[in-house]
Amino acid sequence: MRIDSVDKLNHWREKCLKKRAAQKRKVLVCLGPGCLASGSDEILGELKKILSEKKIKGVSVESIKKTGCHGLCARGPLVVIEPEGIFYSRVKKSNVAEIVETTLEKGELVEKLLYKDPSDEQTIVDYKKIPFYARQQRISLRNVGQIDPDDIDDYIASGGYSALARALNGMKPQEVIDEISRSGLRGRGGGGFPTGRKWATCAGIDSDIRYVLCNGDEGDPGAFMDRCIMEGDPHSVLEGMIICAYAVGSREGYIYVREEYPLAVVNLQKAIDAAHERGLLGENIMGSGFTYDARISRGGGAFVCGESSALMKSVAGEIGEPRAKYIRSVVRGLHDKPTVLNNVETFATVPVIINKGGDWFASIGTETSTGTKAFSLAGKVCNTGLIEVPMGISLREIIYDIGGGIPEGREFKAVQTGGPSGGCLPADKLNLPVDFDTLTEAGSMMGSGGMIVMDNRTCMVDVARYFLNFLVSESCGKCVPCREGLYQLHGLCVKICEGKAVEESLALMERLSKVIQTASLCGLGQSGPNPFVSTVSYFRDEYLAHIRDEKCPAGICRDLITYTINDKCTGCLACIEVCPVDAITGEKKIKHVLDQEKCTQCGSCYAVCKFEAVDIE
Amino acid sequence: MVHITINGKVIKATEGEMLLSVIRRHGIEIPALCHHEAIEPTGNCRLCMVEITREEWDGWKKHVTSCLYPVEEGLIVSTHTPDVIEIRKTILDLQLANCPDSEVIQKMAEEYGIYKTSYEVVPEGDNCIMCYACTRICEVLGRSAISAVGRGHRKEIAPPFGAEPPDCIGCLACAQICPTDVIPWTDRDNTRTIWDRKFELISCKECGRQTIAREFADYLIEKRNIPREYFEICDNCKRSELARKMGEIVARAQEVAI
Amino acid sequence: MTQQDVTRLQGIFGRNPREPGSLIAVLQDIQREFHYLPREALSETAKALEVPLSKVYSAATFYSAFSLTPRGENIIRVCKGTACHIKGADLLLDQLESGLGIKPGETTPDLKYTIEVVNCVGACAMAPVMIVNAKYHGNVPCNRALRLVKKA
Amino acid sequence: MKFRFEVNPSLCTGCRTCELACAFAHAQNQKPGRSRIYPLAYEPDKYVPVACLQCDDAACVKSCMFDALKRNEVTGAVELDRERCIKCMACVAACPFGCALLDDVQDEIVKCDLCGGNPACATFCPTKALAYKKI
Repeated sequence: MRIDSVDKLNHWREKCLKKRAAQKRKVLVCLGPGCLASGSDEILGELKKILSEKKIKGVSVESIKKTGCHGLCARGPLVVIEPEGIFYSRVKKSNVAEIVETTLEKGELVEKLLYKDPSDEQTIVDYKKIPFYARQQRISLRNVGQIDPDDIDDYIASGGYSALARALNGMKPQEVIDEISRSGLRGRGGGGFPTGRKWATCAGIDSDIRYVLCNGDEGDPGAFMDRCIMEGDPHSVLEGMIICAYAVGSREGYIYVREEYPLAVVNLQKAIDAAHERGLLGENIMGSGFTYDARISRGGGAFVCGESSALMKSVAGEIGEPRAKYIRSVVRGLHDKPTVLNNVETFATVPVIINKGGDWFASIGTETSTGTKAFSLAGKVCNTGLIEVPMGISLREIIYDIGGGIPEGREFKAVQTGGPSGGCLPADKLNLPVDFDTLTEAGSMMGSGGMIVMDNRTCMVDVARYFLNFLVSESCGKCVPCREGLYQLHGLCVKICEGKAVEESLALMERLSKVIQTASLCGLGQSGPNPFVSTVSYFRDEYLAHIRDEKCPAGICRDLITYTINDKCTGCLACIEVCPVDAITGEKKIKHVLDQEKCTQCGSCYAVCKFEAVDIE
Repeated sequence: MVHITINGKVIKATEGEMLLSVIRRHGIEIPALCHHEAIEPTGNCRLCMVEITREEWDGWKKHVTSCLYPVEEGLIVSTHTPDVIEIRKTILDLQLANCPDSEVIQKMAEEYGIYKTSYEVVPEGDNCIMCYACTRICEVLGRSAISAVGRGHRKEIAPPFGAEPPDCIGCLACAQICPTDVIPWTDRDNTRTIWDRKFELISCKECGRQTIAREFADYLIEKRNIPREYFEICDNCKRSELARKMGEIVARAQEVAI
Repeated sequence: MTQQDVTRLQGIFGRNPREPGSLIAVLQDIQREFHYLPREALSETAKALEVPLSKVYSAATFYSAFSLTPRGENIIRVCKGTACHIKGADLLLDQLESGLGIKPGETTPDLKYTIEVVNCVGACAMAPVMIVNAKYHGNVPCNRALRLVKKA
Repeated sequence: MKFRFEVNPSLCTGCRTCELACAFAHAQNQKPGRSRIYPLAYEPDKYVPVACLQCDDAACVKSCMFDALKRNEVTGAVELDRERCIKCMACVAACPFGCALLDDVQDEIVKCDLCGGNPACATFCPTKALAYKKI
């Protein structure tokens, strides 16, 4: 069915909604990255098998909906039953038959799979009432975890492509740009550049060709929002891109997806094909006479390709080495033509702004950081998962109210935001409002939205070493401050972790960091020292403990710690089995012995011991 | 024509020119390792960084590589501020750790008061400073026989698969342009060896002296439509030949006169 | 290269526009079909797309998705994203390295296993994460790492 | 082109003044440079001054892959831009008259540049075997 007018889109939506209403219940199975890693594909298979064999009134195989990330990955695999919103967590394959019988057939609840609030042991049935969800406001993630990403009609039924219809019919390109400018939307990829201004610049340049590109190279380790959007709601990205193309006068573009996200490529391609078939992408979109086409460009596994000029080189088939951007890529971008490059979340937000208005969006969040922002919450926090919150919310609310605090009753130590370009913020910054400018002022940055919580079993020197190591191998290797500077900074950091550094090293590292920040060619180098700079300013004592006392307070740096087995050892053999260097010997039910000569301090024994019989010193 | 201020002096420059050439033309010395007029600037070495500002920037400044920054009306440039010197010093310090044996780097570092690197010397380093001059000149030549290989700190300049480069024509442009003289080559008898590949050198038909690589000549003959015979004799013998021919003309003229 | 390989290669060239801009896409297709980039395939790519061989080689070594050596039947990818790092990804690697006798990036001599380290696979909520072939495993305790591999 | 460099070999006495004049005209660091003009004997005691003929379709210009050799439209000379030259020796090999050559003392390519429009050799040639004339 080709949709060649706004009326047709509305009719088609009505039809899709009717078809949807025919199903009494919907069973949503989350196939987001988290749930998939917990085996949700097996749940889906089992559910399909059982429902195809069974006859239940108002429920069939058609009732199963495989969705993208629902959010609360920590409790995965998740199965949600609509319209009630019954939230079943940690579902096993063996539970599926019970869910079908009890809930789908009898309309009763499977108590043991329901969410229990850790604070008061209260059972919560409807996921919307779980604090993790209740505190969120979803705009860019509006459909993620709710719709079937492979079904364009599911997107249309949820109001999809109505913003595009609105823009193409009755809005001039400039009006679209004005609406985006009014919304105050800033780029969600990390830089926070005003989206409206970027579009206006591109539209204002005299050129026969303009490109609209989507940056799906979510390279920051610890971030997976864009992955979830591309996998779980690919049409929202496409719709945003088409609206942008209409606003700036572009006829073609690319979605650059990183190599590590094969499912995102598959789902986006399906979305592109489906949109083509419906007449929502390609020639004469919705009969308006406007033409825009988008293709997928797959990355090759290089973090630096998240940088705009490197990304454009990669799209053009070259190696991703950034160029100096004294002329910005919005002026001279892909194939030297004016190019708008926005990230996935930014584009996914655009349709909502067009539908609800820039003023509405600007009323959410803070004055300079409007709207909401998606974050991936990971690390040492109870409710790891995907969230979206209004800008200006405090770190504390995110980590404690939504995230449920630190597991095993440990102490919060730091939160890392902004990936390798960001920094680590300590406990006394927990009340800071989360917005672009505040985080930058505090020595970190918003970044694309990865938020990794660290507890007292995380060594901050080790974290700096980790990021520097990452950057040394991910630097493109073109300019000296980044290639040689980060290499030396990393080397000095390793020395600290090994207890072989002198105190003067810190001053040298700080001086070097400053030069790397000012003299590097692209953003990777310019922000490369940030993880070191922020940790050394907030956790200097920890650095000094490594240097002066040759101690790692968190018990992580292998050269500065020793493991010993204490009398709590029950002789269970677990550590012997796991020790990669066979340093532990002993027999069943007899206290094991650790040979310090052989021990490499990897900590595997500590990780597997269930009796707290391994001590770290 | 645009007007810029360099170190307090107003200077006229042509639109499209890069800052570095204007600065150097006015006798101000700025170090640079990856810059060469025959190749496009890329900004690898970062030594030519200068500080720029504008009246309307209200005190805000930024650091840019002058080799890549086009002149703009009203630009205010400072070439030797403490920050700029700190950048150059640090970069030379880093380069000295990277290639402690390079005389070029040693000399440049000494000019900035660095005699020994503050950093750990990079193990297994050579004198390559990754300026890409060699790969860029090879590309200008239209061959691209060598390229940057790998990524990050392990990046190196090498021919494909580290083997004899099939597209090399033995012209030596890479070795000649290399600022730290790190590309090894030899000419022995009538054989040139570079990147482990051997090339036949043309021997002068008259005196036997070696000139350029046969493949290089073939490339020029084909690309630039130069007669093949021009390359068969060395420049010495060609001059003698010209003298002989001119002598013949003189002799003939004298005969006629007599 | 066998005749069959040449045919596969021609198929890849046929699917992509024959222009320098297709370089990365072609290399990705070769990597997917052959599980590595054979030397002859790179030479053929250079000819087919009219790109200097050095640039093909440069791209093949710049992007970490490409491998110039044959990889194992089973690819084990250990995520070393930030969340995985602080939740003990190194322990998984210790187990795999000692259990299989190879380091990340290497392949066992019998070509059965290859260990790869990935910067982040975007499943941070389930850290530490390990992918055996296409199957994701979340919250992997170190003493389960080898068992998951042997099960593949 | 408004001027032409003319050589009348029959007037040459082999006094080598031109060579000296050229070397001094191209002095570097107060040291005489390598001469770009070479009085050569074609028979014992019989000399001709050999110098660049500034050919119209110059092989040296064509052979330079880096655009280091360009014609000065005013003087008519093919001039070498030292900043662009990388000493690949293509011009030396290509010139049919051997009039571009490597100065191995200064390590640079040298060729006649007509002294920017006032060739010293012609000025000092006592017999007017060399002349720079308006056309």
